Amino acid sequence: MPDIQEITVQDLKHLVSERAIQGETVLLNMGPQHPSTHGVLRLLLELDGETVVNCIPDIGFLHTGIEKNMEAKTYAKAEVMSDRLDYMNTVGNNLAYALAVEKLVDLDVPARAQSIRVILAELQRFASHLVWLGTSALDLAAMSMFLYCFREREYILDVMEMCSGQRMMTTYIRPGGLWRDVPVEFEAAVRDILKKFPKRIDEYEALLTRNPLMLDRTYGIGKLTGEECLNFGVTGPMLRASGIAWDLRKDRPYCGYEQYDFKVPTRAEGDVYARYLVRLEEMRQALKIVQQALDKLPLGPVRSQNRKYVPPPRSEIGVSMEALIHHFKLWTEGFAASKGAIYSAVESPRGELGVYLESDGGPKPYRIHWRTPSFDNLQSLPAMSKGVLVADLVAIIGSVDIVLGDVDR
Amino acid sequence: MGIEQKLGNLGVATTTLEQAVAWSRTNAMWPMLFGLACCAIEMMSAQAAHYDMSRFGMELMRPSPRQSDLMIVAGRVTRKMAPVLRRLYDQMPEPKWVISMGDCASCGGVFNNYAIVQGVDEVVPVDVYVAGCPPRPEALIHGVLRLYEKVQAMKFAEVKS
Amino acid sequence: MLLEYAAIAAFVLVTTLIGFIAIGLGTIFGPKRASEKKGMPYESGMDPIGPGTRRMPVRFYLIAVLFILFDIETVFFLPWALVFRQLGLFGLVEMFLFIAILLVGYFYAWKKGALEWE
Amino acid sequence: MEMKIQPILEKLEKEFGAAVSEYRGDTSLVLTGEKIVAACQRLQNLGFELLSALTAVDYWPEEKPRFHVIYQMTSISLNLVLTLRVPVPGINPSLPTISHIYRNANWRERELWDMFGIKFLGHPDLRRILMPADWEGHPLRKDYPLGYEEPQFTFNYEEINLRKPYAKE
Repeated sequence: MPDIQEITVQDLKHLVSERAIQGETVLLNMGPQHPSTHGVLRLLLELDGETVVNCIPDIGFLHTGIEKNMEAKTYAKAEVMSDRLDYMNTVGNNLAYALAVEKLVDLDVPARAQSIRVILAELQRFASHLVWLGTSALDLAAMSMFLYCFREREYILDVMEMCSGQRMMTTYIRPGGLWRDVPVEFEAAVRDILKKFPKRIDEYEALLTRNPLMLDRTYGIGKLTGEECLNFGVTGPMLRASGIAWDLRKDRPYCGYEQYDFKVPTRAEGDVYARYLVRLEEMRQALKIVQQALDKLPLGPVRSQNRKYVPPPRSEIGVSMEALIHHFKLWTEGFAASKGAIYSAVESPRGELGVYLESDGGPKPYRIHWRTPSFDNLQSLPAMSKGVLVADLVAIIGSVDIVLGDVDR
Repeated sequence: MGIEQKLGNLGVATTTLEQAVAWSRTNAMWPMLFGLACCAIEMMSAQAAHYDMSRFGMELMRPSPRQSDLMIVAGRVTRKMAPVLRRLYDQMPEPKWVISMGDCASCGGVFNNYAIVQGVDEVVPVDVYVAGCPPRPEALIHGVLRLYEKVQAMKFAEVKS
Repeated sequence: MLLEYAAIAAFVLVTTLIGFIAIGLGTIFGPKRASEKKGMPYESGMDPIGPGTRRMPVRFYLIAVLFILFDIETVFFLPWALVFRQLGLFGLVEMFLFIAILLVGYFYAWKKGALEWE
Repeated sequence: MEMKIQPILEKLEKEFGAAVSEYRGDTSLVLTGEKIVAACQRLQNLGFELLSALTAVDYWPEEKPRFHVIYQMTSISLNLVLTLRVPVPGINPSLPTISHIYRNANWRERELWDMFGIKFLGHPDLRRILMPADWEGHPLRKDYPLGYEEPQFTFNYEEINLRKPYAKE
């Protein structure tokens, strides 16, 4: 490993402004190991005292080469990697991958599986917003929020563990439906959550929304207009906080989202406070969706009957020969997808999570590219942080809600 | 410690001193705030109220290596992050330990490719490996307790000067 | 009169003693394994850029001076609180006068914008 | 194929000689490298405000158009999605940059340079973004090895232990 490279200001000449070269401004690393960068993000800050003159993000410290690794695995095995991309929204990643494969091979999904997928995706959105609220309030010195939010998150992780046996990396949503049906106590647990959580969100609102400290630190800081957002490719709550109501669940519905009525919260200011309000409102809407999906949960199979692509349930293998053959073929060689390329996008808690999937007719994805929202949302950080105090930069990073597994893939 | 080399083995004197030192080390071992990927979220859950790692002396996650005794490598270590990890390990004051949390840190885990260091023991010497992807908070706390056993079993004579 | 001062002297003596013992034991008996990498300034894992001693903007100095000013003001409260009973009304009025003068200074600094960062 | 996209496709076909193709409901246009900047400018005026994704595919054994660079466009006002594909030759692949039209293309083009070695002419700051600065080779190319290391099981524990570079103190 290269030991200590002496970096002088000269070899960063083309990045930093003139004043840095004369030594007027200070070059400081808000580096990969920093409490407020929410992961291994390195920001090279050019500081004039406390004000940020220029902020140059340097990413790649968590680049895991997932896209290359997925090309070496069959469709069923590659899905395990999709959990590790955006580790705050693991169910959402599985959903994006499953929808992409289903679109590629034109696979049908039973109604019950679609409703359960919506329930789990919205619960995961709630959990992801909880971690965002906990950590970004922690950055603004509201220590108790972190403990409250993680207390609520445990309920959701219990539900995930109940369904799939794993708290975070569930891989529960498979192409063609679900791994297996939800256990009996699933509905009671989710009803319990639906009863408890609205009051908890009111608690957070009471703590933070009218809190003068929070208002001083977040109101009017890190402003982005709608056009700037779109030009930077920013999607998700940040875009909706700048006044553009673009939500894939509403505008390009998937998985049966058009049956549920929910509001897409938008604000006009586009600053850190507006993003806070939009995400908080989204948490409430997520509960509304889960409520409606749970009330109308249809009965029936959770896996498509199309044996060419979906392995048969284990009970059938002992009985029918075809099931055994399908089971054997699908788990050893995997199914061969037809030649072609598709792009399918899902609304993750951070924005548009798209999968570009190309297949050359073989059992392995020929090329899979994950359009991850945090990668583009982070590009707007330098524009937002011009002339801002370092303390406000911390609040802005919190409001962008980046997850480094999402950024670096 | 300096005294270890001078004292060597004085029977009952050093054993009581060893127990005192071990008691002080295991009841206030501050981990470094060093979360890389998914295991960091489970580490945060372990630190939060429900599993509460502070019951075992890990009250604070110190962001700077200067004030931390334990480095929990929580997540996958990439080729670009390895020199940074080594630098942080070097900058930690002397009695320091490393827990490699999760399969990605222990052996590269699911990712066997060009970007991931296959096991963090190529970068820093590791004391305890915690398995799981991500390991449950209880598994991490079990790993911490195993580390405490290792710290308590340390004799002065063995400490190199 | 001397007795009270003896109490304060003992208090000061014991606190400095504890401070020195705590740090002294560490430096005497602790192992010194300094290495060139350990001595590097910590910059969240990366190499620091440019020289260590860099020109600090004057605003930091301004904030430091303001802090010292009002910190010493609070130090004067301590002896006043000790002899509060004996001084009676005179002590009270005197102290409020003292605070008023410093408040004038505070408002002056505030309105001149010394507290703002820009 | 949504009907609203029909007029836009005609305009583009006429103006840039693009070949339209459709697969599973996604419409995609194949363009040549020179026309991509004008096409993006045109699309942005037509209402495609968001460049959703910018990626590439490496058809390695085929040398002539070895890479396909894919521009995934989304229109929020018209609620439409369109894909542009640009074939790029294998020997020093390069394309004009569109980071002045869509600013999020800046990092995405840097990522394509880092992962595929496709140069983008006129890009303000074309450096490696994901890999370490001194990394050789472009990992996402098909001829770049996956970097698979033999995992350590019990039967081959000793041999691997010899050549595994454990960190000394």
